[in-house]
Amino acid sequence: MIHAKPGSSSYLGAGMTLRSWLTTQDHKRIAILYALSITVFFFIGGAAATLIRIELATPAGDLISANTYNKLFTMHGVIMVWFFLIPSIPATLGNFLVPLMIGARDLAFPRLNLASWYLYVFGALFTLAALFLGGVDTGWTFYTPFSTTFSDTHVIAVVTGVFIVGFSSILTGLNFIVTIHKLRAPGLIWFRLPLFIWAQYATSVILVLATPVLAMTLTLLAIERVLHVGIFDPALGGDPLLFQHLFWFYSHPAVYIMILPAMGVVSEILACFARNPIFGYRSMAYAIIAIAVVGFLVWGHHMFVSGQSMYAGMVFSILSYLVAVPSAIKVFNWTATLYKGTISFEAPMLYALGFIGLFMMGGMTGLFLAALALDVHLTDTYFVVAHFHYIMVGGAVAAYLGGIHFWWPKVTGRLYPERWAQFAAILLFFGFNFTFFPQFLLGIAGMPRRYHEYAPQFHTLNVLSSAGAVILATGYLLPLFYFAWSLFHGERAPANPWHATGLEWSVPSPPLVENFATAPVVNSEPYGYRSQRSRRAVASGA
Amino acid sequence: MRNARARPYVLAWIALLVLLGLSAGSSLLALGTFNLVSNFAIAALKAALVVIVFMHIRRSERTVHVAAAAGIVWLALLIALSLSDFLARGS
Amino acid sequence: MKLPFLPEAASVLASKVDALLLAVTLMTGIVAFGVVVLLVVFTIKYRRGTDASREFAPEPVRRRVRRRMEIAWIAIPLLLFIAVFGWGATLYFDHAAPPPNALEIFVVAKQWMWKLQHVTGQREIDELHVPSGIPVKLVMTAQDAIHSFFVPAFRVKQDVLPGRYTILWFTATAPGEYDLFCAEYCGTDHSRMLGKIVVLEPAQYQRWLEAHNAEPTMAMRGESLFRQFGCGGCHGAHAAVRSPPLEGLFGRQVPLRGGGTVLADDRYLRDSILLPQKEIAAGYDPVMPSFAGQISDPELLDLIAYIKSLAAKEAASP
Amino acid sequence: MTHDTALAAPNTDPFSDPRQRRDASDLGMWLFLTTETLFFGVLFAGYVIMRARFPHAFAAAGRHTDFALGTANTALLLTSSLCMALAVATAEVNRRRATLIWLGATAALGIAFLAIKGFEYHAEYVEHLVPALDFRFDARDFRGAEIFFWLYFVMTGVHALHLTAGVAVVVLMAARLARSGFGKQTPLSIELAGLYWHFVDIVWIFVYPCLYLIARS
Repeated sequence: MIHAKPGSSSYLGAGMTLRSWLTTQDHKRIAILYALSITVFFFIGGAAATLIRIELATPAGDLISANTYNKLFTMHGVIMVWFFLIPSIPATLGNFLVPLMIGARDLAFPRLNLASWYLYVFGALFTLAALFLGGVDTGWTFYTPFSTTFSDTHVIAVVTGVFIVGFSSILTGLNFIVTIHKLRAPGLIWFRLPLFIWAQYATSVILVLATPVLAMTLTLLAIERVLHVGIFDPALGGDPLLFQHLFWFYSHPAVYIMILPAMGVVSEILACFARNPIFGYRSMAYAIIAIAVVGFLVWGHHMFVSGQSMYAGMVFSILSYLVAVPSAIKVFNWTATLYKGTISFEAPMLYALGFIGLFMMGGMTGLFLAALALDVHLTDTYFVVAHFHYIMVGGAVAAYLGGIHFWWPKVTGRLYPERWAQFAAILLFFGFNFTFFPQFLLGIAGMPRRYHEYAPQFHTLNVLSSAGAVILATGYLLPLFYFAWSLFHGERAPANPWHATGLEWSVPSPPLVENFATAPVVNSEPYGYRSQRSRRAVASGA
Repeated sequence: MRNARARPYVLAWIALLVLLGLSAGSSLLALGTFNLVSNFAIAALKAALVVIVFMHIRRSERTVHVAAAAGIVWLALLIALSLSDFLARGS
Repeated sequence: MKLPFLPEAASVLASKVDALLLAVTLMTGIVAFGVVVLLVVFTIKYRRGTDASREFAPEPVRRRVRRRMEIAWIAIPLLLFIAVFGWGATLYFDHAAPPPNALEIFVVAKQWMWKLQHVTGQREIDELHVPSGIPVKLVMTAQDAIHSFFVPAFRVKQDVLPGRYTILWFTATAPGEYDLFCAEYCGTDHSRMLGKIVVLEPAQYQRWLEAHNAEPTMAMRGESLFRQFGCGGCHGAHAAVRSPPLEGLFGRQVPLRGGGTVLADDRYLRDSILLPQKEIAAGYDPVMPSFAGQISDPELLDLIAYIKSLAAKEAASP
Repeated sequence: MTHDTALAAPNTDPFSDPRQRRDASDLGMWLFLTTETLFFGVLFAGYVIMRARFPHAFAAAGRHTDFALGTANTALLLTSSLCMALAVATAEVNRRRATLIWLGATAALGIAFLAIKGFEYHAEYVEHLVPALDFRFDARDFRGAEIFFWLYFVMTGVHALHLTAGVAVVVLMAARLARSGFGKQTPLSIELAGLYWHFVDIVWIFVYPCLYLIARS
């Protein structure tokens, strides 16, 4: 496998037995365990998406039955949301980098960190069991009374799986908050922290405050489904909108759990490959915290036409516009960071630039949906599907891949093949737009979501979208190959291949088991790309 | 075993039992909506006593105070907005 | 001028929504275009290897410029957003309450079909004939899961919930046939729960009503249900039990036992039949049994139509 | 200690001094209690909204809960909090016998609470007040009462589960303390167990008025 130099105590060199991996408390190894697990789930969810797109290539439901289609989009939703997107950056890059970036030896509670991974696997087992036993057809939103009364599929199994994996997120969030508070290196005051750490901190706050609400709501759903008594089923006196309030109280902050870490990664990559400090670092940090806090006040914009009262709709609409302001600030600040920079276009930078464009598109279409009168026409159509895919796939997944490329040399001690990576990034960018831009037009034309068959007037746009999906699917396979190749034949990576700032680049690649041989001290501002020291490093190492 | 250090705990305990008696007793009187307010005010007072005396939150860092407050504020937020929607619906 | 791909604007509301949609598209489009242009310009002009000057202004100058720029791109988006919110909210608010003289049609959504009842008795499945130029108010309920009545051409959508009435109204402008979709996932054949809204000229609509006039009106059908379920035993003219009179009830404010009053609308009549003890009329004992589970939703709508038809009559007995 | 062992076993303990570890554990436990606050919070949110939906039925159903046992149970749990606080205080000064006594008292009171709860559940079962098990209530408030008792059993059930976990932790700690005396981390772990125990008591402090007191008159 990886030829770690004998005698060196890199975290990969310290034993390669299965037991050493499955009982490790090293945050770096746990990050890799998570990376492998979520990659498996990414391709399961991706397979479901590909099948959906192939089915939708024709208006008639001729490839698969309606039930299978409903189970496919539910499984695509459940797996992508809870088993890929939410853990993606926090559990992999976050786990690996938070201690390294703040100069700590490990997270505050290493055993808890390993327990979080086992909770993830245990929850995954339930979801996979439900998948193989016949799937679930309620949509990832589990709306009642359909999920409690009318669906005859494995709702309990999936709900249990999501309940368990929820605790994996809660414990990871708790671990990060305590680590960032208590284990920062001397001199590393809050406003010298990299924005990636700010993003992980804000994400952890959301994880800790939102996920418990989901856990209990799904428990009540399961109890109601089994006992046929409860507070959600209108036939029994319950209120289905109460379920929607409790579900979206978690699920809207959950979309910020998915996008905030991506914002952190983009800030790191952009500063490095533009050789410029982040423009307005403090307002970027405040924007991250503002998104996390205000993100809890806007969930009602998912319920404008669901029978929610008009006045609540008004309140949620204005608050949704307020939460858009920090996102706008970030996009403008990222753009300004490029001003007078020295920009190079390695793969991570391509993903970061792609992120800015696609996240902006996603964010701006959110402004359409937040306007009450427009939401009446656009909600529950493909406009919404395109909106959140632009943010989740165009934004979060692109940043995740960008981050994987950016820190790959640090994690594995190997360099990935640059040309292949740049090609994959560009292919994914076009494949993505080709797939999801037509869906905005389908949404405006009025094609509802979750349709196995659709009216003939939507045919051409769906064919375009399906064609794009094929490109996107192949695009995602490429990194698998060249990353695997680089593990064995990749050039050996120096400690700081990109001449980036940040404590994680001051340790060897791959890092030592205990991260830092001598405890680091930080006394400089973050993103010191214009300081003499980093200019000399670039000049000499170029 | 009784010594000076146990005194605050015992005093708090007595206060808690008194408050319990107060809330139980007051709920038997027909006070209408005041009943609702007094019950929750007393419950909040009892909770505060437990947090301050038994859990000695003052010894903890400021971050802990923020964490504890965040739980309560977020819960109040959830209940307030969901309830206001329910009431405004006029169903 | 409206966005491409939008279905034709076939209701009074549609053209207003399209105008807002166009405005927001332009606003966001211009800003997005601006940012993309900046991205392209910066990445080309300052790419590695070019000799463009990279000198920053001195820090105090730079900080002042940065502060002004940041205040600008916080304030401007905020103002634009509040403007868009205002426009969207007022449009939504003005359209919220249906005009009092709207033509009422009752919709019952059932797993995977739409049942529609006209007050004059006509019943339709997955097809709704409406006159153009006259506001039409749909009173909707579901018998099982949550559905959503969505007519893209009218730019209207409203979830249809079991156990409750939700309202949707529109004024069709152009005669023609328009798609009706179910927009809230409701099970296996969610994508087959389709329908057609057939908009006719008012004269044609009258001819259609007469051509399909074989069935009794909803009120007549409600009256037979009124007898069938023995409502007359308590609420009839010479009833043995003292119970609230139904004549002149609909549309009135009903004083409730324990204080407060409630408007006797569709919701109140439905809840009084299914959950009689929820709101008891002042001065009466809570003796009425619940009919939940015995009366189906379409029958309930007929019964309520009958009670509404009594609204005009004087209250015969106290 | 020879030179190579220092190299061989790299120090991966994240904390450099015990004070830092104590503060971190304290913050970690309080954060966990915040997640529990929101976990129970959903039940309180459901209670508030269902009470607004069925005010009359909730008042009628509320009169069927056992007022005396509820009040007694609250007193029991408050006293157990006192015992726990004393156990934490004595553990800080490493007084083993006293800590064992107070931990034992805490666990005993916890078990007594659960016993009374079990007894109440049985009485309600006999009185046909358990939803989904031939629930009987006068037709007038049937729906609302069934939802009240559903909330009653879910809230007290989830609370009882948490209390059982608390009792188990206290018993384990007492056993370990009895067997091997005070370790370096024992006072800290007893303090954390105390925080958890007091939280479970606080949840009951709010569950009690909801289910036993409101509109009792």
